[in-house]
Amino acid sequence: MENTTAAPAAVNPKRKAVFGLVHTALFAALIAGGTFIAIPLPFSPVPIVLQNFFALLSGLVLGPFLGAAAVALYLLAGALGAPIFAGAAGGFVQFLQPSGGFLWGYLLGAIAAGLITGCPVARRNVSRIRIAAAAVAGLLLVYIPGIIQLKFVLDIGWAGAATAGFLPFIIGDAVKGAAAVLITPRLRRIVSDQVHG
Amino acid sequence: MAETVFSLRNITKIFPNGNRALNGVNLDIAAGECLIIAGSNGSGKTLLMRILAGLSDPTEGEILFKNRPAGQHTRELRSFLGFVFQDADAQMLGETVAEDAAFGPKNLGLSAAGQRAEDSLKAMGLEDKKAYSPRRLSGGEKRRLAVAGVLAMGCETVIMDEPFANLDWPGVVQVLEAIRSLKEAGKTVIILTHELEKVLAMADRLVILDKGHIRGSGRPEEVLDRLKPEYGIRDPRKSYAAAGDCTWLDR
Amino acid sequence: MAETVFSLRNITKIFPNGNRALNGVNLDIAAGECLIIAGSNGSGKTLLMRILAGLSDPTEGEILFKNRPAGQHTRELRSFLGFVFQDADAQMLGETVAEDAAFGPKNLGLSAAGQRAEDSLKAMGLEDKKAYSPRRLSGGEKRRLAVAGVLAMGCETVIMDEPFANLDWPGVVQVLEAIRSLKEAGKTVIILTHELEKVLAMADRLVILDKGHIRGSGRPEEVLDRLKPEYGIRDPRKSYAAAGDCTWLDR
Amino acid sequence: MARSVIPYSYRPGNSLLHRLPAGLKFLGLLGISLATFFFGPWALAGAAALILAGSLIAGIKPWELFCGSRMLLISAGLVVLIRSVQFTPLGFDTEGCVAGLVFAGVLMVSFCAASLLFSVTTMAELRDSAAKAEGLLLIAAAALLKPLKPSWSRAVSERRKKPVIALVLTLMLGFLPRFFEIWNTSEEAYRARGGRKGIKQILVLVPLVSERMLETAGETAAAFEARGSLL
Ligand SMILES: Nc1ncnc2c1ncn2[C@@H]1O[C@H](COP(=O)(O)OP(=O)(O)OP(=O)(O)O)[C@@H](O)[C@H]1O
Ligand SMILES: Nc1ncnc2c1ncn2[C@@H]1O[C@H](COP(=O)(O)OP(=O)(O)OP(=O)(O)O)[C@@H](O)[C@H]1O
Ligand SMILES: O=C(O)CCCC[C@@H]1SC[C@@H]2NC(=O)N[C@@H]21
Ligand SMILES: [Mg+2]
Ligand SMILES: [Mg+2]
Repeated sequence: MENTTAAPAAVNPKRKAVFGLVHTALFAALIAGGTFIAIPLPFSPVPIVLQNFFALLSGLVLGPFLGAAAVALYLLAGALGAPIFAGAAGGFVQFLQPSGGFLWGYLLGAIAAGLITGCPVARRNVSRIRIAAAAVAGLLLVYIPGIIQLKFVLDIGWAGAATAGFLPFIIGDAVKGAAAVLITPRLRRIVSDQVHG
Repeated sequence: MAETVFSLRNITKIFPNGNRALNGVNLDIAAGECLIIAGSNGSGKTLLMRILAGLSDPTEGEILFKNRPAGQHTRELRSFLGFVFQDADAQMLGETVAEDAAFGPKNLGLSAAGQRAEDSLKAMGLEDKKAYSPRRLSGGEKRRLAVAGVLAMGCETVIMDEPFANLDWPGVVQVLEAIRSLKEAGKTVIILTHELEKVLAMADRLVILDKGHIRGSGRPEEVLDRLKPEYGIRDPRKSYAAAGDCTWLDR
Repeated sequence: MAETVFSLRNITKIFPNGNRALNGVNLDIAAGECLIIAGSNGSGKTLLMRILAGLSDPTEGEILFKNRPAGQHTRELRSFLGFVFQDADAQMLGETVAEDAAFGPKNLGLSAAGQRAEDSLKAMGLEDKKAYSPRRLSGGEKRRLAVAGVLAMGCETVIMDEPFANLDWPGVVQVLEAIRSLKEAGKTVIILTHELEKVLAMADRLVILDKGHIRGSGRPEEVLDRLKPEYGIRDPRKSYAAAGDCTWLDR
Repeated sequence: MARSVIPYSYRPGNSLLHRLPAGLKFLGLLGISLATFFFGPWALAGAAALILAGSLIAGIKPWELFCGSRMLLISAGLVVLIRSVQFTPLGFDTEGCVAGLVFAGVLMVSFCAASLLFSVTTMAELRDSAAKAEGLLLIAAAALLKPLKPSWSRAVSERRKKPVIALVLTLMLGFLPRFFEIWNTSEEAYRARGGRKGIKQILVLVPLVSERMLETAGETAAAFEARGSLL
């Protein structure tokens, strides 16, 4: 492991802006790439996806602003028709689907995770515990809009919404969270190095 | 004496892990000169040029472009300086070879960007591959495209990082021709390479980097006369055998 | 005559865009031989070796490994054949240099994987960079790591695609030493390169590829005697000047 | 196995479809995804026919549009299977099966439509179209703001010079095929050094590919800068 002394303080503002654009685009692309793995469940309109993993990673690695920007960009591209929502679906009508609330949830999750870990340029090293806390918060917040929309679109009770929209994903999300915690420090270091030049 | 276009003052780069990759490097580059920078793997050649081009920031020191801090005129700097990256893959931006070669001139707002791209692709022997995706090219073809994409920009100064790697002999000759015509047009050329025997005849000056220090700078013959083994450079005037190994020439 | 380990029969590769990159190539590789494959950029060298290694499928033709179709025993093939990629970046798998070098031997379940990795890193002069991330290395250091990672696997056959690109002279000597000790251990070595002058003395056989056809195969001197300009190869016995351009040696 | 076609990658050509304005093609994609969603099987059949015709015009073998969709095919198959099986009591659910098939159809059609779009449109073209659209939106916004907040209006109309959204959007779409390429080359490297298929492969490749993508992004930023873009 590379031991770290203080990173140089000055950051070239132009470089920061350029990398802001590129990193946002990159993480949006990673979230989109996750579309290739979507496992449907027999009893729920919500599939198991890889996208909440990458959305979480956006927040953990890029911090609240760019993390949110990456998710927003992903949502925009999907709304415009690129087939990048779960199971290669596309178009803004996906926001009206039963599972559409989770799309807003990605945004919320990324912001929450990013607020806890902070911007990688200012804070190059963040403790594992903090990252783990951020991951848990980021994963859970996805469900708030997700379950609310599920309940009202399907017109079912809260218990039903939780059964269809929360319980089946606990184990999978735990694995994704663990993986995210493992690779976040490495990726944050790269982002910070790149922006510092 | 020709005008100094770039001036590197006391450039030091210390990475977060404590690695001092450059140690107080001073280097002036004169308009119209052909400069070769050599030195062992990891000596800091690429890093120094990235700093010169504003792609990386030094920990200490400053870069003057036409006697003013380089940060002050980025747009002018961009159209003035072309950089052939060591990793050709990293440089490809277009979806087709033709588009990639036209990328630079288009961005700089040059007229006839397509024609410029076409000419430089021809100069690098890629005219048959114009419709290919750059990612489908062979290693040497990628290098050719990297060179062509920068030649098309018509910059006053061109940096080439390992331009001969992966090239076949006709490719080497094409790069040498390109360097020759840049020189004839009075442009500044900086070449980073390990293959001195191929290009040293073109050079006005040879600079040796070693562990982030400049160990020699001057007329090629003079610098070569003071070569030390730790610089990792084979004197191209000596046979391969004399340089310490059994290769074709001593068998 | 030594046993034939690999046999390529009538290999043809046609890409979806109609490009016939290989045209009925036949090639037998004998155990213990040191073979150099040369040819111009885009002639199909890398592609042919990718097909040999099972990383790409030929449109037509078959690959025999120890006289049986190669597909039948991929597992054995993997531990038998090491491949140094032309693009060193594409080959890095570990988080640190040490981990990367140990990746191959660990996967093959070799004993003392760490020790093997260490030895081969040392042979390639990377012992100081063990704790680095491979992505932080310079171009030549990446190449060294790519070679070290394959040497550590201790394969019976090693393919090296442009092993000298970006290497400084000590690095070239280290690769040559590695090739020499592979040969002494009776292993098969296949080298794809444009830099014949560096390595031809090691070769038992030289094969020339041109536009996907084999144009010559045999003892190096004989093949070189029948060289045509379109093969894109400079005869290393001739000076640079004689090969058609002004470089150091004719100035 | 190394694939010769990479999902979402551009296929050079000069067909009618290649030459059509990028914005128009993107609208077509939007139309297809909406139509298949709202109008069910008939729209689906129409869209499929359209895509088939398009691929033939573009000189792309129709089945190549499916490249990279293995995961998707599996998940579509699963949907059909799950919808067709009645659990209590166990039996075959014809209605569910049809609904499942339609759903799978929507998935495949929208995938192929996008696949076709990316095969015949370069990111540079898409960027120019998106920049135009962004410019128009900004002009409209500026006009709306003018009576209310003239200073904001001017600021909004200034932004037209740097169409940031168009730029990041196309950057993102451009990174998509890189993702698959890097996954492929990493998988090759993994296998060439004795790696086996299975969970370990995923564990090695996911962080590796994320890291390589990030490095690629850094290199792309440097290349953009060095070649006069993003000024
Ligand atoms: N982020 C980093 N942290 C620590 N060291 C680094 C980092 N990035 C690069 N280096 C080191 O800086 C040194 C200089 O690298 P550079 O690429 O300039 O070498 P080079 O002279 O171009 O070598 P080559 O001939 O191999 O291309 C290398 O030893 C490299 O390992
Ligand atoms: N998917 C593809 N479609 C069409 N042509 C391709 C594709 N992939 C590779 N090629 C072509 O196949 C040819 C053979 O490439 P290969 O990499 O084997 O060349 P090489 O002999 O190794 O060249 P170099 O010396 O430059 O490394 C090249 O001309 C390349 O453009
Ligand atoms: O693209 C969509 O339509 C949204 C799918 C949402 C799936 C949710 S995200 C949180 C939870 N974990 C999963 O693996 N799937 C669900
Ligand atoms: Mg270098
Ligand atoms: Mg090759």
